[in-house]
Amino acid sequence: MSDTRQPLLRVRDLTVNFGSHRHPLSAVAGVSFDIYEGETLGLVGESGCGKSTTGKALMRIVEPSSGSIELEGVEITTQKGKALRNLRTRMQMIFQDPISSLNPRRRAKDIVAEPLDCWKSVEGDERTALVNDLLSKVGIDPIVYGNRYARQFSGGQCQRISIARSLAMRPKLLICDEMVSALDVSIQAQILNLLEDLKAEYGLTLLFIAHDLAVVKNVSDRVAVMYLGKMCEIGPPDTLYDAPEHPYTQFLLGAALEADPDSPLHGEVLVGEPPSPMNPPSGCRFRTRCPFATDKCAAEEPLLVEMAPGHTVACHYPLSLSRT
Amino acid sequence: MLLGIIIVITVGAFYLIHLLPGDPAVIILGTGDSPANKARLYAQLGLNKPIYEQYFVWMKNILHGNLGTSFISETPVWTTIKSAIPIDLELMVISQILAFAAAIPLAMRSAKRPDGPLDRMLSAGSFTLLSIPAFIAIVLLVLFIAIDLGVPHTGPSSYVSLGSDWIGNLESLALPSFVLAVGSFVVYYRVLRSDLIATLQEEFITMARSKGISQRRIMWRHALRPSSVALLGTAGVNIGGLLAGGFIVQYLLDIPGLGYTLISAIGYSDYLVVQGIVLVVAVGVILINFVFDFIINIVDPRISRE
Amino acid sequence: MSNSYFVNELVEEATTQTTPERKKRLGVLFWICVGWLALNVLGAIFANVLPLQDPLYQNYSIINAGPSLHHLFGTDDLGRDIFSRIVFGSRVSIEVSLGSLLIGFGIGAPLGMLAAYRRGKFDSLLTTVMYMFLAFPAIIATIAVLSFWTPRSLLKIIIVVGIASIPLVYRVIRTATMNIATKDYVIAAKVQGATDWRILGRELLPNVAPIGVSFLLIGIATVITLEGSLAFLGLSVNPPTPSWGNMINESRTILQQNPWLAIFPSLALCLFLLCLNFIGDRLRSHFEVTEGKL
Amino acid sequence: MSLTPQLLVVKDLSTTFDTPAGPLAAVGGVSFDLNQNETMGIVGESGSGKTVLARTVMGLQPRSKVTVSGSVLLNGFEVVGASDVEKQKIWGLQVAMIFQDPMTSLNPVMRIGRQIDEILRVRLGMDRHAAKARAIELLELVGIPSPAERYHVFPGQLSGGMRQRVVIATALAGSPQLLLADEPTTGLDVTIQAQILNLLDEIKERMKMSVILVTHDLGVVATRTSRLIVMYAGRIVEMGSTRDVFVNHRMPYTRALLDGSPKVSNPSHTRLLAIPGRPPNLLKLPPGCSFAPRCSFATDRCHKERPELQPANTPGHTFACWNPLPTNRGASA
Repeated sequence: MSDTRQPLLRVRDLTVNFGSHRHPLSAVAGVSFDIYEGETLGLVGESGCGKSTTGKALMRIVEPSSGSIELEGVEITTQKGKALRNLRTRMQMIFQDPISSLNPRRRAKDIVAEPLDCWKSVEGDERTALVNDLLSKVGIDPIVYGNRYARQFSGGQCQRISIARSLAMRPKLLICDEMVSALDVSIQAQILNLLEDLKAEYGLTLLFIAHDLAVVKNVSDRVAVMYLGKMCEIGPPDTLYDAPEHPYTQFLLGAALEADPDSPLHGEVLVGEPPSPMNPPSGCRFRTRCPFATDKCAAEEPLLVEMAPGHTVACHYPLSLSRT
Repeated sequence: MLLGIIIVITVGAFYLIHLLPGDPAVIILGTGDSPANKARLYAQLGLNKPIYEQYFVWMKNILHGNLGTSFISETPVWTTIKSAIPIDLELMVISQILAFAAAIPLAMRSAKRPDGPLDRMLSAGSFTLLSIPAFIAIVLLVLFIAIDLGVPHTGPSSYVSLGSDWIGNLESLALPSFVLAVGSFVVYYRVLRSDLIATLQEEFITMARSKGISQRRIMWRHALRPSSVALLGTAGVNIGGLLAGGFIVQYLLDIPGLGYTLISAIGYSDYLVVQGIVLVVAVGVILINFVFDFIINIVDPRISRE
Repeated sequence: MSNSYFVNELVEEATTQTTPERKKRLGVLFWICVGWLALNVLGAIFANVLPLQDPLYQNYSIINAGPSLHHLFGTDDLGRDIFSRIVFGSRVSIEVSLGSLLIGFGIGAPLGMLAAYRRGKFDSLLTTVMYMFLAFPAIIATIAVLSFWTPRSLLKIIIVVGIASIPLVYRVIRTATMNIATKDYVIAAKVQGATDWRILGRELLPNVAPIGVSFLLIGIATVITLEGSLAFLGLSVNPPTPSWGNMINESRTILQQNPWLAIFPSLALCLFLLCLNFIGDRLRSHFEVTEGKL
Repeated sequence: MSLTPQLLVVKDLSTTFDTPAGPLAAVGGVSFDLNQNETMGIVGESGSGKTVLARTVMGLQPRSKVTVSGSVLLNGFEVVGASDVEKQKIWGLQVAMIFQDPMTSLNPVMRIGRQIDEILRVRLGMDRHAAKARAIELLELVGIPSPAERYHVFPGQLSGGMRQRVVIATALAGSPQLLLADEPTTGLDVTIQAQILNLLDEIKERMKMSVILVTHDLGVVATRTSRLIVMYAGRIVEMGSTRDVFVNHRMPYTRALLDGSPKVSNPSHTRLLAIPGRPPNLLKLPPGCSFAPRCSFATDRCHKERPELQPANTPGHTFACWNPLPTNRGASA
């Protein structure tokens, strides 16, 4: 499945450091990936692994320290002022906390119209019609609910309004940052189905960031796994979930709980906790918790290597080699 | 930061006089204006030198404990101030002890049942007290208690120094301390009450309850400390304001503290005394704030970690 | 008591669903207080037109008189009508408080919002400077400046008090803005391509304003008290211009002969403050601003 | 102490909050029992009343603005109607609770050792040294490295997983017979969640406790509980052995919960079974089955009459539905 298509988004060696010069915190440490038009790339990892920071760096909500981000061949990291604001409308982002993503003192239809008003792209009746259409598309009745304030909606409804707002400027790329993790199971299913429908209708490309492995698998065409600011493994969901190459991916899958009383009580549980990003381990960042780690892992940082077409892994000792 | 503040204060106090229109010598000398005094002033402050040099001369004097000599009373300014400071300290300590002693238990009672009858009563009371400035409180108290009811030794001009008779001293300070304490109490009560109510809704309080610990212990051991950050911050700021509020109280009741001295100095246009008091009070307020910041850091380990 | 947050959560779940917006009521007392303040302000504005006696007219035939039909609140030691002096005196309190807070908010609030939104060097520099001034007790500075900046006038008082209030306003507004600037909806607005000015005006201002208004009310009460204190030190407007503080100060020496001269202005001042405090408190709970934030 | 094998007997328990908007029925007519050394799960979405139920069982609901009726017999002690002072006798020593958010359930300004040994000193009258030694033992038991040093740290200096271990240690300090765990792993990462759940299992066996595991995540209870309660709008809608509830469930809502969540074993882009609408307003519950407005099988009767729990084929398995799903469907899809 090696792709000859031009990627919609091309990220190379993206690095984000926080904190002062004396106490740097390496949140994202040289991450590279591509997203092709029309696909959904799932990005999983535990809290603090840098997946959200990656998403925010793509939008330049946090400033990348180095690296390159190209959207449709245009370099984003060097843009400024109006050009940057304009580029942001090509990409959009949906946040984790549905309630806090909407200004409580504004009305639903004004929130959806905000991007239109910022750019004065459509006005008057056309604007009203577009806003009403967007609200109905996400399942919010514009006549009944359009004039309500954001604070009067429940979490699921807020997330629907956020989606409507993000679609107003017809973006190419939608970054979903943990967009369903604050929602209840039954609402989560509604939103995920809605997202799939809208993706088809609007021809969207998605970067779906989440910690829930099952949710990510459900929506993704490819899945990327991050640990402590580094990319561990990228591959198609079926192979990655069935035959992971990186030990971390395997542990992550082993810890995921299935809603099935017959699922085997998982085998080995990963011990310890991730080290501090203020002081990351040398070489492979996972080596401190990895049962297979050797001296080589401490000395040399593993690079992403293609194991199979479209399946790359950053590990000196990929699991398929040890299996055989 | 602290150094910066001290520079701002000293520069502020020093240039106060130059910011104002008119000849500084005339302003400083005020009613003590005579050619001889003028010559002495020029010599003392080096008024003919450039302004920044004047500042360094003045700073050097201050660091040697020399705030100048008043041209009106002909006594060193520091001597005048030194005799007034203990009175202010005493007033402050007594009134703060009273205010905290009343505010903490009452705020706890209120927070136990917000909107309960006791809370409503205390809230209404605190509102009323909040709306009575110290100077009105004094006037009204003097009018109703001291005069009408004939309570002794609370009338004007009855200050007894601590050294001569400590009971008499406490009695003479009873009314001013009370007025200042009430002013502080209202503020402390309200801040602590609202923070306690918020703290009591925290999960860790439920956790403490689930351990089977008594209500009383939960209040004092679990709820008070995390609720007291805003209280201590307010107290730090309030004590600065208290010095000022204390001015009026002292002035009205003829208690020879800093406030009284300041106001009389303003009356005589004794600029050097005013400048000295401004400096001393400003430094005092900063030290108090500093101490309170320090206490807050100890009380709440979350703050120092940020 | 404890875990009642949890009940709130349930109620929120339940009420956000089908019930349309329930208006939070401010209560009758709130509107009585607003009415009283409005009456005071109107009185101050139209004092010249109202059928009041000249507040400066000295009628030596009735000095230190108690309340009567002719002199509702009695007369002072110079035979001036206390009622009319109170009405005219409110002008000083209102002018000083509004004027100085106009300066304080006009300079402090935009700076505070900008610093909190922009962050970076601009913020750290400005904040350091403001905090230095904040450490300098404002009341002492005010007293010191006013005592030597002669002749005193209303305008000078307004300028000095106004400048002294800038760092306070700055701090409150900056903290409030910072809490809001980190919310997702501000980031979301940025993502939509909104300009900084649009974000400041549309997203931040409406959410900072309630805290600003609450603080403004507290500020007015504080400045009115301050003016009264200055009057006691003879640092407010010069007599014979009436001000509440001046009147109470004048009453001090003749407290026994004429308690009315102390009681009525005190009452006027305290009632005014009470109404301000009450309105402030109601608005704070209405906007869910906690006292610690101010 | 008690001769009955049941540690906990709950009968017709209702909790109603008195809110400004009217009475809110958070828990309505719930009955169940729990055996010694058993782990039971309570699942439901937010607002289903599962957390209120857990707190009411312990008697931890707020004192004012709430009406509790029915009966909770905990080891022979009637919790409903007891005063706080009476309940304080069983709290911590017979029943303890673990809360959802380890970030907020520890006092941020108290050293963690103090929070653990408080119960030992105040309730069990241990002296300071003995209590400290026991607290360090407990910290070690819950898997905190270098416990003697950690005894002195503040909660803010620990990670979420470590804090939850401290919370567990605090709950264990009084050696309770019943542990109520309210969403104990919700805020934690998957690998840490697995560690904490394993720890709870281990401790339960070691200390011979019964555990009630309250969660919204069916994955958490699937392999770790023997019995399961499914709640919806404050009521039990299905109850039985975990296997029965997962495999032979009769209530459509249970199926919706199971099929609405994505599974790792499903292929990508599996269409989820999403039930429309949202949970009902607890302030004005519909007269019939609370789930009826969202249920595709609902009939007139469902909208008018509330179904009571009725037995299914397997003993101990009950469900509340007028139009139950057919039995013997084999493993659920």
